[in-house]
Amino acid sequence: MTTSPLLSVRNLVVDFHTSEGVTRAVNNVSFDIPAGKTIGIVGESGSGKSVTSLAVMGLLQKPAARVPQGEILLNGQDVLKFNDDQLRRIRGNQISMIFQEPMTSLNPVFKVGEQIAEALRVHKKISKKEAWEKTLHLMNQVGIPNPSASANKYPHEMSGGQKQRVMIAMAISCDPKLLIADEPTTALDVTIQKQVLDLLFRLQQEYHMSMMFITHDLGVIGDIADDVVVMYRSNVVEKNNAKHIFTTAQHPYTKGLLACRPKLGANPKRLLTVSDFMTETGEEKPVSLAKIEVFDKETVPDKSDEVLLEVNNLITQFPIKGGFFGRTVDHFKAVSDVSFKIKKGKTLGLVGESGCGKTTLGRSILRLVEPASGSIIYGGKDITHVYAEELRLLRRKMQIIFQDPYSSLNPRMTITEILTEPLNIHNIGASKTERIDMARALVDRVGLKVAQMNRYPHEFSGGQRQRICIARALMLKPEFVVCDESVSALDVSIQAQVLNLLLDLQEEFSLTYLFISHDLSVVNFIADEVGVMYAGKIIEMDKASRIYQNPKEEYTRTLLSAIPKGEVKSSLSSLVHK
Amino acid sequence: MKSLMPVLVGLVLLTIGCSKERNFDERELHLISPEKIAGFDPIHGSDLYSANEMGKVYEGLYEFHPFKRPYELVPNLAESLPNVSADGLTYTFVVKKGVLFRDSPVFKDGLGRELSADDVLYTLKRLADPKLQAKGWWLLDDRILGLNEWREKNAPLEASNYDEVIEGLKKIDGYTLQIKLKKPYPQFLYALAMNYTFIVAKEAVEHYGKEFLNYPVGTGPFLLDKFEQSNKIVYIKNPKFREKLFPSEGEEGDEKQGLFADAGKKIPLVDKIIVDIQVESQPKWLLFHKAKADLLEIPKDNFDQAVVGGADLAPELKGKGIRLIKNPMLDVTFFAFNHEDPLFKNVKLRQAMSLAWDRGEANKLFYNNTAIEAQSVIPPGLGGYRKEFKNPFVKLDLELAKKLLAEAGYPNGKGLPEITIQTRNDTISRNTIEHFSKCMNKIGVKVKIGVNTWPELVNKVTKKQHQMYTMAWGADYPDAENFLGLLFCPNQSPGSNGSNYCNPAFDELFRQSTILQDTPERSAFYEKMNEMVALDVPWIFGFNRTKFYLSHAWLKNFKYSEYTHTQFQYLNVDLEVKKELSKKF
Amino acid sequence: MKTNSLWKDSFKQLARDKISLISLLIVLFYALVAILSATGIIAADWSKEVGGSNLPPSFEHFFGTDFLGRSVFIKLIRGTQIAMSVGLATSLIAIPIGVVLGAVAGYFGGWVDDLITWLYTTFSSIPNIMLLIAITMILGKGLFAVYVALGATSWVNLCRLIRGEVMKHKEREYVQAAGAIGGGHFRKLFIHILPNVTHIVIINTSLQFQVAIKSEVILSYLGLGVQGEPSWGTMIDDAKLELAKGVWWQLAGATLAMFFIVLAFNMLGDALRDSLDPKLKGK
Amino acid sequence: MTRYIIRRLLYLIPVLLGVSLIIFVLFNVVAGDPTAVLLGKNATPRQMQELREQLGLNKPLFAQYLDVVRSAFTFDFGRSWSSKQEISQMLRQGAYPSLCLTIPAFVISTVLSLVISLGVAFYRGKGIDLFVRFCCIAGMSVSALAYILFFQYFFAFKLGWFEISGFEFGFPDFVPFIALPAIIWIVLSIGPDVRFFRTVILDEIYQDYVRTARAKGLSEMHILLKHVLRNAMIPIITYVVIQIPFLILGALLLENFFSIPGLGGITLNALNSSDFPVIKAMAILSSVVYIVFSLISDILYTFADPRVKLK
Repeated sequence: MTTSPLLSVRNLVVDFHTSEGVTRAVNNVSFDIPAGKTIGIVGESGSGKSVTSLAVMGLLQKPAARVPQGEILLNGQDVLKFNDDQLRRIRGNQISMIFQEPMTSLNPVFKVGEQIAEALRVHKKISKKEAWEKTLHLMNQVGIPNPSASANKYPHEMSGGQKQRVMIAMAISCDPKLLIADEPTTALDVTIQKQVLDLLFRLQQEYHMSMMFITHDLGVIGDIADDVVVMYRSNVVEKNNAKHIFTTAQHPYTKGLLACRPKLGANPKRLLTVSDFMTETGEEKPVSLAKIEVFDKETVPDKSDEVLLEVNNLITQFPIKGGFFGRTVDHFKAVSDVSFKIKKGKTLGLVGESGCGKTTLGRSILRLVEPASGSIIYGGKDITHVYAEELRLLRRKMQIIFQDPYSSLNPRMTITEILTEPLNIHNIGASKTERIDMARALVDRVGLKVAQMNRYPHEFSGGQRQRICIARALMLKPEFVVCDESVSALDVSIQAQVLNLLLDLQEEFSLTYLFISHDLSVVNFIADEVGVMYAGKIIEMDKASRIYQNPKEEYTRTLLSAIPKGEVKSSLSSLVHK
Repeated sequence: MKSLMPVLVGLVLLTIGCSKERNFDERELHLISPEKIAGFDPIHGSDLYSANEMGKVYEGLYEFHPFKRPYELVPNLAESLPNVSADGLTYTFVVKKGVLFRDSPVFKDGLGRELSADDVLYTLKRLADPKLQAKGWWLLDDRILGLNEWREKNAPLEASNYDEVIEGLKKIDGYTLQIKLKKPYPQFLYALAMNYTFIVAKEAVEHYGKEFLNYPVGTGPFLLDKFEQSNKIVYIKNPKFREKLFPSEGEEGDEKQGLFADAGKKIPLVDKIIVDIQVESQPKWLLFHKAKADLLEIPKDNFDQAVVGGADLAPELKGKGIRLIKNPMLDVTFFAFNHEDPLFKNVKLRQAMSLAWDRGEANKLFYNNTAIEAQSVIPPGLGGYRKEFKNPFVKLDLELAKKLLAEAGYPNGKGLPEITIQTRNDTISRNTIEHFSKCMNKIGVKVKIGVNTWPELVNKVTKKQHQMYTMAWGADYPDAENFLGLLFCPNQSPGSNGSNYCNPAFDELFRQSTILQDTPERSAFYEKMNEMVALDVPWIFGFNRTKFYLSHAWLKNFKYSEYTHTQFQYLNVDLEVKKELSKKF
Repeated sequence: MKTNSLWKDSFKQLARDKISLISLLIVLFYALVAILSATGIIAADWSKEVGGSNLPPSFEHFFGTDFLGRSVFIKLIRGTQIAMSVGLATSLIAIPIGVVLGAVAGYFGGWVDDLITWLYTTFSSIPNIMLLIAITMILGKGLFAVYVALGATSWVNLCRLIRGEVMKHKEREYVQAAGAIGGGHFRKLFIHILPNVTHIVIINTSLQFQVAIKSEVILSYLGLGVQGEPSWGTMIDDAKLELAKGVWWQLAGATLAMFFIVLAFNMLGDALRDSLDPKLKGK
Repeated sequence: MTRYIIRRLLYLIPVLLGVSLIIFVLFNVVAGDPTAVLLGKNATPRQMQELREQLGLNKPLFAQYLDVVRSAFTFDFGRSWSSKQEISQMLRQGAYPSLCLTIPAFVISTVLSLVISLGVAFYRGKGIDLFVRFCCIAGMSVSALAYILFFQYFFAFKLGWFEISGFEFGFPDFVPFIALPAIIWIVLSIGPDVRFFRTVILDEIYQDYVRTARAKGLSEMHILLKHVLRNAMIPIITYVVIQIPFLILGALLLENFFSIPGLGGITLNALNSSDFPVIKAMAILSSVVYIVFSLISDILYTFADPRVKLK
């Protein structure tokens, strides 16, 4: 290369000093971002990718974060040596940034237009009026409909996708040379994710910016990145041209990342995970070919034709309060006339974007929310109106695994307490030791260390916590489990492990799943049958492969097209080729 | 935010620069009232301080001579002392001619009309009006012929009928009236010098209704100018005040004190009186020190600053021309037993407790050694008090106390329950009981304190819900009857005999004495009763206290009186001296 | 490997902070003094005359003597017992009421919530000081009345906080999970939610404790407080009169004694909030 | 909005009923017979009986409760027992001096605290922050009584900077009288205020939008004064507005010590003289004001926080 890169990170080290000691968040990281190029930084949470980007912006929290070594050269000048004033002048002007959470990243008490104009006024020294006009222009550019009206809205009056567009407009307002996007789509619905990605890509081209795109999901950047930097445990393990990464990944971790994402088409019986490619110590290990053999669920014969669960015309509604004394004036139908059946041992997948009623449906079936009308027939028995003891007994048969592994475990209870609680409630097991033994067996089964059972949830990682949740749900030996977005909050690499675990358990305990997710590719991988939910109704339901190959509804097609195509460029065989 | 800074600075400057200039042209009298004043309705003012304020705007038929001691009644609105029939039952009064009520819109043309005998009759009936529940009703209760019946009769009515003529209250002519009593009542004239019987105008009462208490319309030497209930009261001189002259005689030694310098002058002598209502003692003391008050009743807490060795004025104050005025009060403090409590039927226990109390120490701690140990109920200065009389149980004798306690059946306090003494919730009351408790501990008597607001204490006493309580009694009028009555059986709670003491022999003597006029014979009766009851220790007698005032040099003609309410018209301010001395403050 | 509950974590963090450690030691010291005094091991003879009336501080009597010749120092110790007992009793009254009402209101919502909200709105709309004075006055003065009055006024704030927090927690998935495994209302509320809002009780109590101590002083000053026993408030009340005589040591002693414990509780309260409140984690 | 306001005002009814109930229980049921107090030391039993009748204390309890409720809704509190004055008149007169003292003191202390806490937040974690925080807490740990006794003695008496006590109606006559008590008020309230404001501001400083603002290249001061303050104002408004009802009640101890004839003094006096009608009136008045101001604070909330809509 003849021209010097726009940004050059050299041997960067970032340490965090806390009362507990020093943790190294970024270890000796180096990479370049050439002008006009997009570089993707990929890694799981805690790998140091976000810290790197904050270091570039000079936004590290001092004095906790310290940089003992390295330089960050922006056009040859070391950003790390800048004083506050110099930093301020480059921020928003030469480098700008988009964050993961559009919900909290905008100031809730100012109109979005003002917030965009503010950046302009700070750096461009233009009049209020000019700034406003530019703002409207920018909003138009990022695809916000009716900019002049939208500019006067407050953040809470906009949807998540629009907010992220506002963030983008703000970021590009001063024609920055470098745009840092830190997981800009993770918090958004799949359909919106796609649009935002397209927008970023388009703007990057139009404005000839460089872009640093941070994500945990290699698939996301497949389309837009020129180069990819893979980070693992504070280190850069691989950097290369995007094409090379997808076709001829070198590092086992990268391979694992590529392999772990379920494909829309055929998948192996179990997803490959990072641990298939790499030992605990980071050594590469060979992958058996059997593991990548494509497996077609539909070839497996049904074990029985028995229908375990039948839902008929279910309606669940929430009151809308209004009027003078806050009476209920109307109802919002979260679940509106839904019917389906699940056969024993099978998995029904439910997809739909947030707010479509899929979660309420799941909870209604478990009677955690009271349905308004319709019937739920479980094992041939109408359970729509059972109460007290009967309902309690029902809980032994039907369980749920929630989305957020952080909030679904009581932080003040040890794992042992959490797992033995269901046994206590239902008086299972003769003694305390017997109950602990039962818990121990299950802990072992879900892949956790028995020795850790006296710990508290906050001492575990997200994936581990989700395993605990699964273990809790299985303590009562249920027949039917609702998995409510159970893998959505996890990094892709962890997601694969948990999905595999769920499948293993299904086989072992003959479980029936209702699997709720917004991610069609995940549902496709795990479910036998898929229902697409939209505005409280199931609009389409069929075998998974048929939905994928031959969607009938427009909405289903949108969902399908929103799935990142990154993985298309690679194939499993290429990964194990060596 | 920035615009607030100037405001802030301005406020501070204003504060510092805003201390007012003193007025040296007008004769202004600056006084302090240590209590809030409820208002100016004479029939409701039951405390000294309300009386003080009412006495500035209202007048009674009689007043106590400002300088003569022992206290002597002299005519005020009355022409002279009344004509009393031989049986002591019929009194004939003549009111002065030409006395005018102050100008007020309640009168025709707004001009104050002349005082008449009707006003006196109206005033007395008003005191008896069942609708008003006057605090002074006890003065006339069961005294005047027909008045109680009138009260009964009017109680169920919507409004009391003042037009009805009562047998005991009769008008003779425009200025003459006759009052008939049911039985002899030697203290009757005192009643006519008290604030309850200050003469009010019917027109004003009717015009102002319930607001009457804020609009006094009287004949007094001053006019109420401004009344802020919990802040200050301002009076100005009554320009139409009748011809009343400064007296020229008094007690021996008054002359020397220069009290008669204004003799013969028309009173009032000052143009304006400003009374600051000041409850806390620290500000009171500070106000006097900044010469913003001319006269100060020394707050107990500041006593040591003002008085050296319990007798003499601190040199620092002397240098500023400040004078110390001290005088024994007509009062007695006591720890009363509830005689209905079987425990205190035991006279030896009472005596033992009385002997165990270290009065000397209490006097030092609480009265700066200025109080006199009370031997019995009657304080010095009243007929019935005998200086030579010493109560054998008013002294500190722990040995005897222990002996008596053992004889009472409680050797070393064994078997005696803890005794609770009810008192007020101020600091001194609390400290007093703490000290008392310490003393009682020495003979093994356990004493606990019960703290009350004044109303609660009164309530407990009237309802007999106490074992012991402590209080002080001040003379309503200078007659020992007012003190002896405190132990008279029929006066039991809710009457004034809060200790519920009953002694038939004493009661018999009391009954006989009450119909006697102020004669040596009556004094002998009083003496006998006083000394007889002392040995029975119905209370643990406390002290006859001394009152201390500080006065600035420019305040003239102040002489201590138990009955200060008519005192203020005689005061004067020497502006020259004030101007001169003010530099020192 | 050692395991750490959130509590342990928080207390470890607390123990590392020197200021809060000192505060904690001060509180413990006062508590020790109070216990020793209450059991009669020290300061039992506070009413004994140890010297003349109103002696200034000396080596013999650290804070001098009062008007009855009693040692001010020993009275201060006795006063510590009163102050700490007031704080403790107030908490013992306020915590159960506040926690139970707040939790029930927040958890069940509906008319139960309306009723409890009404109750505490009513209480909070009457100024505390008035309620305090009125209750002590009517119950008859004394330590018991002070306990009741302070308890009756300080549950309100706790109740409001607990209610809000319980409302938040009841929507959390771990509570839903407890329902899904068959747990009833009682289990959800008392076994799952309450332990997760306990930090509010602790923080609030540590701050309320010093408010109680301060209130006791004001009440005693108004003549409504403790009787027949030396408390800091009555000592300040005494001092009001003695100050003019130059007797400053009762005021100084009581103010100092109060200063340190209130300071310690304030510091501790702040530190507890920093370490226990999950919202402030990661600052 | 109007609906919301009306509904909230209607909430006054149950709260007033509750306040009446508390007052009724405290004063009509638990407290003793007031007649002995009203008639003075020489009262006759007959007179007490008559008075009890006149005051309606012989009525059944429920009827007495209704009397309390009636006065709560009509604001007709009758006359004070001790001063015999019309209570509504007393309240009107007492409100002026109380407000003269509390409003300036309140405004100054709030503004001052806000400025200090912004400064402290700017230098968070640094020496000055620790120092100011310590001063606040230390200041809060001294008894209010100690401040009053000392300030009055030192500044008013020794140095003579201020009037010792008393009050004059009318501006600027009252200024020298309220200056010192106002300063004591400020000293007393600055500690807790700064502590609260600082916490609120720091809570905001760690929010994501502040990071966004920094990423935009705004200066730290600009972020603090515009973005952070505006958000912090939301809890601050509630905190500040909800104190206002208590301003109207005046400052009990201060008014008492400085002889300011305000409502605080009236209340204390009433409590000391068992003047139940006045205490009842004050309790009712305060709860009405409290509800009204909590409503006002909710309405202000909507201006400060666009996310809140009142229904």
